[in-house]
Amino acid sequence: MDIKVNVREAQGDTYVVDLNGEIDVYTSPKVKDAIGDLIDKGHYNLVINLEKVRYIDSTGLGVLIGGLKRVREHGGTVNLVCTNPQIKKIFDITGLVKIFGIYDDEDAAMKALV
Amino acid sequence: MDIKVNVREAQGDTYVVDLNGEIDVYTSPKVKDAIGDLIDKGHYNLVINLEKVRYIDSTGLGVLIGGLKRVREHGGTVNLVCTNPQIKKIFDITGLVKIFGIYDDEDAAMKALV
Amino acid sequence: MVELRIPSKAEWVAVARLAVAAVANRLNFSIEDIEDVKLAVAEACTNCIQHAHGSDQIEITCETEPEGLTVRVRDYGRGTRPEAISSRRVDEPRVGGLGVFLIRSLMDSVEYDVHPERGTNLVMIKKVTN
Amino acid sequence: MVELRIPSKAEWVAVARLAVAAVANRLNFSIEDIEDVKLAVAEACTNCIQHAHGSDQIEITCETEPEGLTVRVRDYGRGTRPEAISSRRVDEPRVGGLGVFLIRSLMDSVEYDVHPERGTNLVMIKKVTN
Ligand SMILES: Nc1ncnc2c1ncn2[C@@H]1O[C@H](COP(=O)(O)OP(=O)(O)O)[C@@H](O)[C@H]1O
Ligand SMILES: Nc1ncnc2c1ncn2[C@@H]1O[C@H](COP(=O)(O)OP(=O)(O)O)[C@@H](O)[C@H]1O
Repeated sequence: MDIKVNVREAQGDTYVVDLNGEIDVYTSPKVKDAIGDLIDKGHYNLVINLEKVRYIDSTGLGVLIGGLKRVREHGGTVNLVCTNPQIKKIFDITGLVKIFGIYDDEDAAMKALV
Repeated sequence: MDIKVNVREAQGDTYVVDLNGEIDVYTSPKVKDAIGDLIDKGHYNLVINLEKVRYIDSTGLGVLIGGLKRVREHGGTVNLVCTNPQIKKIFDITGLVKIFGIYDDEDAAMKALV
Repeated sequence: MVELRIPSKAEWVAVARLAVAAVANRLNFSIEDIEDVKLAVAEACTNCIQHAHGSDQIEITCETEPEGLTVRVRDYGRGTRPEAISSRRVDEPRVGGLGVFLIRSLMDSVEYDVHPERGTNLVMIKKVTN
Repeated sequence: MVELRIPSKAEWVAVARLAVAAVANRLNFSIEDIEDVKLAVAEACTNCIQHAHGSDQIEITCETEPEGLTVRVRDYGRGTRPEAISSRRVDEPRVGGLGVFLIRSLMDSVEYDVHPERGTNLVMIKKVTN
């Protein structure tokens, strides 16, 4: 019912946001703040790792889309790591697969950034 | 919210009942039937393995006590395998630790039977 | 029938979706179906919180039958125009507007009864497939 | 306040205990405390089902405050004599009679309002310790 957010620097000027838990209308502001902070500090190439996310709703998707919009304005991008079939299905249904790069592991998401 | 019950023969004339899930007012009849069947068939030395039980309420405890009463009438006994701290606490609070042999693994519960 | 009433606040949506998932668990649904129901209920509650101004509670009722689960989500806030309850897929990154779309995609039957003063009453059905 | 109404049937007790656990999760409880609340609610509902004859529903309400959670469980069935709501430890293997004892052991405050015709109203409180 809660979300844990962990931000870490990776190679190059990329940052990884690890999310663990459930992203819904109650927890998504925390995710939004973490991503917003990174962008405010000038980091526009992000990997958001959803491997440990068990649940995401439209407010969570909205936060991801909002982040992508902002980094794109600076020529950056957001790649996602996602393996949970139910969450993959949600990206599929909503057509967000066409907008996000979605990868099975962090390495692949990272390589696709640079 | 459900319970899986598996009965298997072990060494000697002992039987092991593996329980997996939650034992409450809805699921305990299934457990009661499995134990009752064994006793009806003349098996009075039982190990009930609660390692994979995440939850038990007083109806579940009642089924275990009922089984113990019945096998004792035939000189048998019921030993429990239990590692979950919350469930151990329930046996503690209710004083059932004094009535059941409660063991950390199946081997110990088995050895204590014979 | 199982009835649940929660305050119209973000922190209680998880209670609604977990309770409805527990109800759904008593039917012959797959895990995927239960996840669908959970998300649809959460989207409906989120909309009550974000759009139904003046309503301080959300009512969720579940009716179970062997063939499926009917979930009703209603608020007593200011409702919207029926046209607003449309749904869209995402072709460009735009924030918002996915909730009703997801509800319609995940449930087998979705009926909105939208009223400007009496609030919004959503009835949705998930059928047991196997 | 979160309110839940379930049919007075064994299959719905799990919905009540999961919903109340989800409510408790919003307070600063330990996992052990949440398990205590879950079991107490389940025992209360089980007693409504097994003893409150003539009641077809159970009402569960949760009130949260930073200091703790108040859960009320009530039925509208035939109640019992107050003396029946006693509690005992087990010294010999006897089936039954553990429910009320567990409720009293696991919760910080337990009040039964027992009425032969109007049914039983149980108010119990779990305090946040840390
Ligand atoms: N319970 C409700 N009360 C009032 N308006 C609602 C309700 N549910 C949905 N709506 C309307 O439907 C629109 C579409 O909702 P949705 O698809 O979830 O996207 P979003 O919430 O991001 O706008 C909302 O903007 C709102 O106008
Ligand atoms: N909701 C209720 N309605 C009527 N009687 C009740 C209710 N709750 C408890 N009781 C009474 O309290 C007694 C003790 O309950 P409990 O400790 O759970 O043991 P058991 O249910 O095994 O008898 C019951 O036998 C019953 O007489």
